Amino acid sequence: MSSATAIAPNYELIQQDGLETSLLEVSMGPHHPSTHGVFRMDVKLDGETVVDLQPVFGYLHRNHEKLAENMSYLASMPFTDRLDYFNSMTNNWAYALAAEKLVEIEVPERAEYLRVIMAELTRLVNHVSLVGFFINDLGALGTPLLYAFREREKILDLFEQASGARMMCNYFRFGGLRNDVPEGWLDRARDVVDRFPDFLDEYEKLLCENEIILSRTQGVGNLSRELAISAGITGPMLRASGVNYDIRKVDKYSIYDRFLFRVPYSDGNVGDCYDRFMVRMLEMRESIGILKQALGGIGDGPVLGNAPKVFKPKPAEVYGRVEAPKGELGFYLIADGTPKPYRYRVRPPSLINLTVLRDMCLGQKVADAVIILGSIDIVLGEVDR
Amino acid sequence: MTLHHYLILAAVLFCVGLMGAFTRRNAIVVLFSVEIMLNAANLNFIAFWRYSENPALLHGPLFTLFAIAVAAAEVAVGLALVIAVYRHFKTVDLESMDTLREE
Amino acid sequence: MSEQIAFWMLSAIAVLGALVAVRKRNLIHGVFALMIFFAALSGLFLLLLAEFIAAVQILVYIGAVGILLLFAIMLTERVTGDDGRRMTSRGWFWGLVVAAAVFVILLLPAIQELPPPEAAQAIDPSVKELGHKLMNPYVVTLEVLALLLTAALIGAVTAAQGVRIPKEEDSSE
Amino acid sequence: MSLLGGGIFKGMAVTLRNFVGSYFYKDRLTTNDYSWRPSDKLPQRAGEYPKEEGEQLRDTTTVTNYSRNFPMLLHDGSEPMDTIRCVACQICERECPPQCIYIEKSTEKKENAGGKPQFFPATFDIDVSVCMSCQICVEVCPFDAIVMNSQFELSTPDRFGGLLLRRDDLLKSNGYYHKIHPEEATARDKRIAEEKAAKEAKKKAAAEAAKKMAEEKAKAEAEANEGTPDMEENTE
Amino acid sequence: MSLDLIRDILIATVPLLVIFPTLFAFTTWLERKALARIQNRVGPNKVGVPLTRYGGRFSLFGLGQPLADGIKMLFKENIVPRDADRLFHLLAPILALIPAMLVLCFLPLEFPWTESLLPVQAFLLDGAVIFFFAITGLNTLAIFMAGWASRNKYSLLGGMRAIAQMISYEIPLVLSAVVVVMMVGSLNAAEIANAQADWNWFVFTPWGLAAFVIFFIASLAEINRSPFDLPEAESEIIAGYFTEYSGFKFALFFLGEYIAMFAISGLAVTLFLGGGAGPGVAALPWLSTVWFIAKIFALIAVMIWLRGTLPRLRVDQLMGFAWKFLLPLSILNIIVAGFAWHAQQQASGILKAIIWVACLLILYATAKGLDQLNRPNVRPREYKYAE
Repeated sequence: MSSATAIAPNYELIQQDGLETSLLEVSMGPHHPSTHGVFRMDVKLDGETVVDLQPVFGYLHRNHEKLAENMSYLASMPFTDRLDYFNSMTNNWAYALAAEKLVEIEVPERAEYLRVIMAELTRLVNHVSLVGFFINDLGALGTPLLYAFREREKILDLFEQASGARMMCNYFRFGGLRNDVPEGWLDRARDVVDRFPDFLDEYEKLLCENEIILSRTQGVGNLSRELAISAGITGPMLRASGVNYDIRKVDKYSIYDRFLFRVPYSDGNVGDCYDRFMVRMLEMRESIGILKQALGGIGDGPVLGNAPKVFKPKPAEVYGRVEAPKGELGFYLIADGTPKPYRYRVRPPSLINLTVLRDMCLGQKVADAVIILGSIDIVLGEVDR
Repeated sequence: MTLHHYLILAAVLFCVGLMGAFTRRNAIVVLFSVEIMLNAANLNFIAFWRYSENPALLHGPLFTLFAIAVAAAEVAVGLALVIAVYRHFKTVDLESMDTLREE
Repeated sequence: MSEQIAFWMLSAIAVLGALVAVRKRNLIHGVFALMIFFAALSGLFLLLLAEFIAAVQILVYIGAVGILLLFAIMLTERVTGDDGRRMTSRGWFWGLVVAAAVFVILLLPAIQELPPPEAAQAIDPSVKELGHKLMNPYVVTLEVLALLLTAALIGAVTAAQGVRIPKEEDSSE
Repeated sequence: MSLLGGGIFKGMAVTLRNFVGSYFYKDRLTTNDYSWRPSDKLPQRAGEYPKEEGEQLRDTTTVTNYSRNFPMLLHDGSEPMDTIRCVACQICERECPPQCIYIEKSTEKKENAGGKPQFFPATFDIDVSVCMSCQICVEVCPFDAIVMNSQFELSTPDRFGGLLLRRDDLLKSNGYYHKIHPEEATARDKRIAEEKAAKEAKKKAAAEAAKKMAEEKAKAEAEANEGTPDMEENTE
Repeated sequence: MSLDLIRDILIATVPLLVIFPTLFAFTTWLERKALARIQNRVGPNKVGVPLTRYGGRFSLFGLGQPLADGIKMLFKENIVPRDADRLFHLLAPILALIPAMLVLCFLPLEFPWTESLLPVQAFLLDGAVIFFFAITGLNTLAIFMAGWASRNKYSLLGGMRAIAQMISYEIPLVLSAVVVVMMVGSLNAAEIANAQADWNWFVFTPWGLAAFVIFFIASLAEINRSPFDLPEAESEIIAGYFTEYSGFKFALFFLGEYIAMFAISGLAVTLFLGGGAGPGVAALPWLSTVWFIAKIFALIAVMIWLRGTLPRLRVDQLMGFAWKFLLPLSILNIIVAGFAWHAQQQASGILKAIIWVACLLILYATAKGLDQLNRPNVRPREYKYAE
């Protein structure tokens, strides 16, 4: 990559300087406080500057895809929760979308509304805690993270009330949702959503003008528009690099065409950690807008269409994708006429966004490598699968 | 305590430094030794001042102060030289720096 | 009495520290021994009522020189020094002889009969007085010293940097 | 031209507000005291945590209603094995994602609560150390025989045997189910009753239409309850 | 040695060795509690006196927590890495504690029981302030020792960071203290404190305020507190130089860090906040000790507050901040103080006020300008929206 070649001659100069500054090879991880799971970065340091970085992962590999190929379509639904365990709802949705394409099931309207509500709540959960983790990586003592968790808890309570579990929701079914939300849930959700902007105001006041955060994040981990596109980056990270691309707008899947919302993206001059951080902050505001519209427009009706629990689809290939909070999450299924998929493939946004880590980190300080990793927003459950 | 005690102590320290400077090959250790010798001299200055007839003149501390400042400068330059030498010879072994010697 | 105990302890520490500093193969250990020597010397200065010098001794020698030496060692040597190379120089024996000779010469006056030492006067030195002295008779010396330090700084940077191909971003660390 | 360090002061104002607010607003101090004291009884189910005096736990009833822990087998009467709903069709065993269910079908039939002779599980084991509480087994069960329990205090010194729940550990009465998941249980019972009524109405209509058909139908039903029903037929 | 002297030394030093570790225990509790409240948590609230586990009634807001922690630390296994330099690994925490304890002697803290022993009070040394700075600098060595002896890359990185940071920040620290020394004309801590009686605290002068701010920031860096806690940056280098420390050695480091916190806050109080001056001191002399410690705790509270709010700087920004911002500012402050102090000696009333305002403006404008110079392009950005 371009930055790699840019750093190499520089590094040679350091050597020519005469002092035998040997490179310090540091293995950051798999048990490092800020690698967000069992992830390892083999970093070569010249002083504090990263001259080489090799991401090593696979410590959390659980054979997700092969497992799914050996069980019925429905049975792998709970396993999708475990991909990106922060966002089980959107994982469910992407898989449900793919399977619904396969067997052509209609989803009732109330279920569509609830799906949108759940997905946007998930986006709030993910972004708010990502920002918290990110600031934690910057060295804050957990204060923003704990504020984020305080709000996240309210949303997780909603999830628990609806699905029975806080994180492994396993809530979506082919053709709708597993069960309707309990009585009064929508009011509680409205309450949470109405109060969320107050929290966001506070959060922005705490973070967005802080001089230390500004100078730590700006100009760090630049990702150019071209590299972002050619590396297949998706989600907020792509938009932070200045590309206006949101699957909710592109595919207009489900009922996203009914809602008015805007997609924030940067002007693409730098695409640094600050952009990635701010794009997520702004996206939360838009999610609240969607949530308000959805919670206002939801009607009564069944939440589960007349769909079979267990089925034998006709041989076909489908790809279902959603705009997960981390990027494009897609499920690619090949059916061969048996109750089990012939091929089951996940397009994990975390993994694909992670591929540019090295390019972003080279030449930066070791502290920057940590926050760049944080700004990519990975979940190892999804990277390793 | 008398002046003699301090003078003898300073002499011992000076000779320890001298021994280090003469017997070690490592340039940095030689620098250590020079520092030890300088400090022994400083001790002498202070001791002489303390036991002088007119300590209020503060000659001893003033001279020591200047000596310490010069020593600090000396260490900085000395270490810079050591590093320059190291860059050139890839060693700080004084005996291998013999390119000026006639073969 | 307490002064004597302090003197003997401090001098023992100083001599031991100096010996370890010049004889230790592991240079990092050597530097720390050297710092112990400096600290003991600072204690001796305090014993001689030169407070300010004692403070400066700690500040300059331990705080600055010691750290500089540490950095220099980290930059140059394999610090453990367990490489089995000869530690001493070729002429170590003659060096030892010369050192011993110098020691004897230095002690000669003491071996001969010296006039009995005078007792120390009671003094009350103040830092203020020292400062006044620096400003009044010794101001030129002070200025020259300042110049010397600046020159040494520049010289040290130049010497340590060597010939350097300019880079875009020069990391100072 | 902003104030030097203004962003930091703003942030400090926010933290100060939170610091003070945590003493006055419940909204800012969301911590629940779940701590267990030696004098307390062991909690039997979610929501039974001891409370600090004057401190309200968050509303756990709805949470309990939908909470799912590990599966249990339902029976309708007082004598568990006489009224067990499970007919050992083994659909849940096949659908279970982590495959933690092990069923052995009985060799002879026995009358169930409805008075019909049915097979029953001779062995029904759930390894709760493997179970991931996904509730798939509940959803695929055509006989409403397996539902989610909410008891979670299953700690045991024996990590292999103690975590393998046998059939008799799993059997719980419908009344217990009503106690832990009142809404869900009521809905389920209502649905079962409706289905039963619809079936009977259908049966009656069929009986009125043709007596011969009825005989055949009974035969077919017996067949369906026999062996393992085919998957695509099992649409709920 | 006369027994009297031993007794005097014991009376003068032992209280320091008892009071400050006790305050340390209290401070750890305070910090955990305050941080918890800042983060909307409850903090330690179970361990009471005497170590009641499930207390409720006797838990006393968890005041027994430090004691419990201490006991835990004491009984934990002492792990030394196989390749570590065992001697240095052992010595480093001790060396970290000693200078921190030692500098406490230079604080003008007068305890009632030491009034008769003035000759052994170290703060009456003529160069007490410079001794303070000299001995604080020793901490660097301990940290380097720990980092080097652990034979761990993270430790080494932490040690190197610590050295670079502490040396750099010592300069603005000392230079900002110079302003006060200039005004008092003495390096004697007691004299400096006495010069500030009757609310003539130096922090109430423009140059004193600027010097205090610089001093406080630099002292945060000196004692590795957030936002300058790079040597122990958890998210980057695990725990920095004490990655390989456990049990009691770790506790010693911890103790040393907090004692250093007291010491440097105490110096700030001495230099800028009037030492023991405060209402009621004239009537009740022992109140000065109370005021002194109260002021220390006020500073520590601010440190905790900052720790709960701020993320940390990057290593190059940290160095840049010291050399390109604090250093020029503190030098300018010395110049401003020199001129303005002399000018306002003669002036009175309005002219004095004008001089003060002018000083403040000059200092603020310089700070602002330096900030602009150092980070020209750092500012919030605008974002586009796609419909």
